[in-house]
Amino acid sequence: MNKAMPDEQQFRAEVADWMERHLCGRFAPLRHRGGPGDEMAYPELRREWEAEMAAGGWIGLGWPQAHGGRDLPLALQVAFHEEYARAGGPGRMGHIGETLLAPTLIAHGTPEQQARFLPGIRDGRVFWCQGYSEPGAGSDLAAISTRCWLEDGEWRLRGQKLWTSLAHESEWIFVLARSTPGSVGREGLSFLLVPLDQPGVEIRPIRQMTGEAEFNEVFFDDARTAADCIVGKPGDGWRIAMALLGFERGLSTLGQQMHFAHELQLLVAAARSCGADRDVGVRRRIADAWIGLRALRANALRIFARGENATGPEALVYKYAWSNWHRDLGQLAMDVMGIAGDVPASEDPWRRLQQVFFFSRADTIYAGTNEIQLNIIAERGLGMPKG
Amino acid sequence: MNKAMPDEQQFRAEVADWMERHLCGRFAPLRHRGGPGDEMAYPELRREWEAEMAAGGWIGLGWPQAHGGRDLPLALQVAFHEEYARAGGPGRMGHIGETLLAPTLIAHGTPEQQARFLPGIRDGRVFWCQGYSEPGAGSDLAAISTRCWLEDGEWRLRGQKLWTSLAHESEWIFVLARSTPGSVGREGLSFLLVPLDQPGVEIRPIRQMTGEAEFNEVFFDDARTAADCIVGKPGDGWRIAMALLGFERGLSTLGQQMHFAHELQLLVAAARSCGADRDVGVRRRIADAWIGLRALRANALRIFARGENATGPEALVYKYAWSNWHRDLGQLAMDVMGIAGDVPASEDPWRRLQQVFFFSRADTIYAGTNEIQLNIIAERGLGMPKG
Amino acid sequence: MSAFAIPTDEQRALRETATAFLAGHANARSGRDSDAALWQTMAELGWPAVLVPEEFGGLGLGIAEAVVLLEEMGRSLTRSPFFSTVALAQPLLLHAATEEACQRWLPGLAEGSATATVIAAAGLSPAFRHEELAIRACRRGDRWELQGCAEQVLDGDGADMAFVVAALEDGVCGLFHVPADTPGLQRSALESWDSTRPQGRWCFDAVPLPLEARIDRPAGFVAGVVHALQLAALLLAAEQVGGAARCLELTVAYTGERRQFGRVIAGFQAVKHRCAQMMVKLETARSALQGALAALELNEQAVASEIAVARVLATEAYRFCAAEAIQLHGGVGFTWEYDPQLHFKRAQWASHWFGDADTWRDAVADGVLGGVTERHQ
Amino acid sequence: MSAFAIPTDEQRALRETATAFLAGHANARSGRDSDAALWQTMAELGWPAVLVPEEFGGLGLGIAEAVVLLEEMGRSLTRSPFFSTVALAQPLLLHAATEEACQRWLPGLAEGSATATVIAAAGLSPAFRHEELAIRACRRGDRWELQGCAEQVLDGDGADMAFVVAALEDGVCGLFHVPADTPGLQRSALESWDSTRPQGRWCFDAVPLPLEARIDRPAGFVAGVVHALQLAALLLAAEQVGGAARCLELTVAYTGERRQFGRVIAGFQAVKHRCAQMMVKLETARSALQGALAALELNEQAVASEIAVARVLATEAYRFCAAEAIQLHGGVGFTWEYDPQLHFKRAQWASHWFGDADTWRDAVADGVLGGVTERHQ
Repeated sequence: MNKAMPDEQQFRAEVADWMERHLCGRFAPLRHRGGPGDEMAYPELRREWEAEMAAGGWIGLGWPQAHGGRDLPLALQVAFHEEYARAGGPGRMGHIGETLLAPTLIAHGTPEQQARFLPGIRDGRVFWCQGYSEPGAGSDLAAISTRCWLEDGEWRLRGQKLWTSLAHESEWIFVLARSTPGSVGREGLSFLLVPLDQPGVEIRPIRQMTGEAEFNEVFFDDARTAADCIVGKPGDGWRIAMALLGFERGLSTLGQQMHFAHELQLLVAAARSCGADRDVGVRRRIADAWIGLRALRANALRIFARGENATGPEALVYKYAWSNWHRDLGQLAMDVMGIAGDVPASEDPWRRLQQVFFFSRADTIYAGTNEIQLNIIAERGLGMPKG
Repeated sequence: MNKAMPDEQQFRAEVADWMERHLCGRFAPLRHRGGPGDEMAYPELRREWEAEMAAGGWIGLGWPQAHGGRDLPLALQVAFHEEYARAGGPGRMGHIGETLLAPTLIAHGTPEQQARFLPGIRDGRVFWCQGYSEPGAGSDLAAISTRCWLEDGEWRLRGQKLWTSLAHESEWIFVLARSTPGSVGREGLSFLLVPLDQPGVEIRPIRQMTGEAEFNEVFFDDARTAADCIVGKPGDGWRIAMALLGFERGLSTLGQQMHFAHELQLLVAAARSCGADRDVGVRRRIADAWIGLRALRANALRIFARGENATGPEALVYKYAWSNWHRDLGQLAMDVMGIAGDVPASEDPWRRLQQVFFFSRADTIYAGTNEIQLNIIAERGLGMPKG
Repeated sequence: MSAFAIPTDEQRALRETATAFLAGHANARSGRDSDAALWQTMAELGWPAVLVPEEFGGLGLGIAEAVVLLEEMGRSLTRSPFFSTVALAQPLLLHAATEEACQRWLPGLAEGSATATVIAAAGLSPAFRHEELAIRACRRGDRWELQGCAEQVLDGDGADMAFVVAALEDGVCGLFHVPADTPGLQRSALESWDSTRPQGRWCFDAVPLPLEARIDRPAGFVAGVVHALQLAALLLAAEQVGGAARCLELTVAYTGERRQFGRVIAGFQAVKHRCAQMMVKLETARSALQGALAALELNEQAVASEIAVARVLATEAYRFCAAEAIQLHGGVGFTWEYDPQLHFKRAQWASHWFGDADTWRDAVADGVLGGVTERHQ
Repeated sequence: MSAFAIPTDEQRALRETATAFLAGHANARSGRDSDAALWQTMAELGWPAVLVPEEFGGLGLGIAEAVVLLEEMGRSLTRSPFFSTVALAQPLLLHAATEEACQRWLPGLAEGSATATVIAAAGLSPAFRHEELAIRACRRGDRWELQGCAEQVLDGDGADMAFVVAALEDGVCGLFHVPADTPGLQRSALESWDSTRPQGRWCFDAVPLPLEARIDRPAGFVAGVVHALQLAALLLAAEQVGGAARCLELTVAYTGERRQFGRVIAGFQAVKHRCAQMMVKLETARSALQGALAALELNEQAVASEIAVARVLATEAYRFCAAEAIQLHGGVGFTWEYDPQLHFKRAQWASHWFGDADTWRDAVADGVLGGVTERHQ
């Protein structure tokens, strides 16, 4: 933060201008595509878009300059996400590598790991996915049973990971696995970096309710990775994984809200086109959706105003609030469409709104179900008894 | 059931006719008064009304003829309650004695107890109240700590009962108290009959949110009752108490629904008089209230169709359904009244609707809170794990 | 106190047969070939004949029997022309067609040798208005000519015939029998989110029909159509109740096995309370359904409003139970392999066909409060 | 990204003072005598002066400071003319009265030597229509004559003066200063369910006022009235948020002590989840309140819609939290001795003064969708 910062308005204009000049031509079909629930859209073109982004200098905005980043303050990173979304920027194929793994490596990786892995991420060439959940370890992450062990100077893995999005588009996966045999809970776990293209790894798509397969199961059957592909020491896995989850929060929040605002605009358009905008009940529900979105925005601004190192009650409630808002939006959209919504649509607004209806059912489940969120709010936010 | 039963329609006409000829003149002010939330209304006149009812032969309809009852089948008892409510029959001062204690004495009392206590109840002269809940034993009834012991040939009691409605209007109370020192839970309890007019008993009204005091605390400070004023044996208390709660269910259900229907009519009248009946949102909420009430009725008819000795899922959900319906009705009524509802009203529809708004808050608390009801439904209805 | 019917022994037996039979023929995920075979077996069991009077070749049982069957089909996610043929086309014939047409078409529909659907206003709401009818019919000399496009016809790609409520030039409407193979009719299948509800488009561009294709009953035709669509709505409520019941069963079973934090999740109070609330909504809807049936059998005046009660509560129960089934199944609830998503799609479909909840509420409000609720301003 | 203000040190100090002071002066249950003393002390603390510019004898602090005070008054169930004087009458003067009137009346209201209320349409909704104004004014030679009855005037039995938005004969409206001791004015107290919101009736039967009693600003008067009522609504939202926060605190504390089935009931997941949902609604409303404040300070165009957001969510949060506080307190929550019932009554009162939630929703819908929502058909 010791160099002159570009003025935020100027920076925003710069992002908007770049987006307008690059998200066009062959990239035009990507506008507003590829977000959650739409990740099957144009995978090849989106890989190329990542390289385009990298060439524009838009990857690693918050990384230290020593690691090839731009060391921008939080406000400008947020501004980038917001302008990116406002311009209809597509879902980011590289976001797990850029926003989760990279900060983890910068904080906890060895200089060799940083030198080896960060450039591929920053250049939009190498994609990562995340191996945390398991069939028996969803909400209860500490119940992980995937095992790993050192053998002949290599790590070997055996087990199964679940809900791994983008696995079929990624080169690497980071995996939380049990390195101390017989350990339970948070002890004895390690955080490994594993290449996906090897005989010991099998990726099977999980078909979701829309018929598409955005998530995968990843099976490790004596899969291998190099001895130095561990972040931290054996047994540090839980601590590393929790630090990583910490990086997840907040930054892309306002960008997500721009997507929500876009969806709400689509809903208004749909209501107008079918005349539902004249139904008093629909009008009030749309008003409630608009009100809820403004409140989400105010909530996010409260989080940012508090600064990077403080966590207030508004941060604690945010996931529950946005996921339920989004789920309600999906139901409202479907109610507005009426019987026309029964038939899969290929064009917006109908296409996207149908996707929101179905996919938003996952919003209240992944990254902490509603039930887990309420537990956390009660225990951490209100100091109520555990268990 | 071995004698010829009067035809139901004829019986209903008979009730309606009697009500029309008796609930008039000096009793006219009692119409639609004295129900839950309104029990402070006209206590003296309602005592006289009980005697009037008794003279008409309307108390003890379901009791065996040997005990002075009429041994009517369930369908006719239900018909009576429905017609009574339809005619605006006042809240029954004697209902705890007639519908709770009397069946208990008939099933579990000694011939002496039956001879001593039943006539006063049947004649509408002697009124009873119920001493179950305690400050530390509300939802968890088995945590009762009021103690009783035999001393000098009498039972003595020490402790405190709570939420005792009509205590200030009653002559007797039946009490669940711990007769085995050191016992816990359901063991070691006894079921005693205790006169209220004695130095060892103090009744203190509990002021409720409306400012009125419909419930009481009853303090026993070495209170006394005769050695033979115990139902069942010492230690049988829990079993007797549970049997009594069993008598509570169902019978007055359709009568209660007639009261609800009356309240809904008042609500419609209020909506019309202030023009809220032209608001689409209010219309739909009133429609939902009407729909909910019809469903409650259908639910009750399902219960009765199943017969006296069977309990189906519809009986299990009924308390939760009606209490939440009624609470919603109160809120709707208040929303319909708008700012006019802020000022205590002395005339219907406003008076009664305000009472419903406030008092219905107790509906989801007494006789098993919402939370207890949902536990019961999950555990008994769905076989889910306890605790 | 109107008497609530205890199920007869026959009805109990019918339910047991249906449960066992349909459980062995769940076809929501499989292809269409099996559907024809399923329909064939249903026909052998006599199911398409339950509602048809004996004089028209049916069994002449009551609507209670149809409710039993549809509840079970809702529970087992059955895909079948049963609903369109038995719950929709047959009542329309019985209440709105000529005696002659009943004689001609009901026996085949009752024995299952043919299937049928109905075309009227989109979504088949009983509260439809004349100008919403999808098809218009004109008299051209010695024939009728049909014009217009019905976009989403229930079972429209499979039904052997449709009974079309068409607008006539003089502002009234009529009923037409249209075989699926009528020359000039353009018929195409549509994809559906709810694959158990196949839909198809029926397009008429001056399609000629013989004079005898018009079969509306001379007196009380529109009232008959409305009543038939109300009955279909009631029977749809039965399906919804069956589906909601199944969602609850699945959820209780799954949460009773799934372990998190060292115990089955059915032991968590939040999970228990949610299941209990599902049960409250389910049993309330079931009571309402029986209430509507009782009203129908007593021929009570306010049948329409009792159907409204059943429909509003069944819609709410099914939507709630299907959504909660997904939520309480967690991640797998969202996948293709587990059934909650199939119920979720069906609950969504059912929520706005045959009149959505607000349409029914508005009808109730008009009855209770007077006036006419203008949904659109 | 509009900057969200972190509380200044002064605001923090103000909140601490207010919390400590008001906690020692809870007066929701006590008689009216103490209210005057409380107001006197508030005046000594300078509170009535927060919103008034220095030129009119005030402190010239921002609306954020008023929000702090009202949140704390909401939390502690304070009964005081503060709301009607500071949140209602002062903004009305500042936005709708002449400079001269501000000079004349604001200093006294700022120093607390007088209290005031406002009379306009019943309930003081910012969406009022001209014909809903309770009082009419006619010019009679060298005086004004006021006619009409305002049924429920906030603090109407105690305020020293009212500022009356009255309908004039020519269809426009004007603002009148009416001292409580005006000859001919008939004033009476009304009982209120929410005893912290005393109300009174002001009846005018051809009551004469001098010409200078009319004090409306010549330009933009109606817009000024609407804006002032919107500000009052925002400040009411602050009270609601404070009240909701208190309900949650009380409930967490009570359930942390109350034991059932051998454990504190705060340990039951159903209780925890309900409290967590209270917190979600509370924090969402609090965010919305801060959003509206930020919009106001940036002078953003859409202030009215941001106030709508705050009001709708604060209304929902307070109603929900007060109702749940009663439910989770169990039997005692229903009694006079515990505070949940006081909050419940206040939440009900606040839900429909200054525009109920549907009124605000309709305004938002009109902005988002265009058209005008006709609430009444």
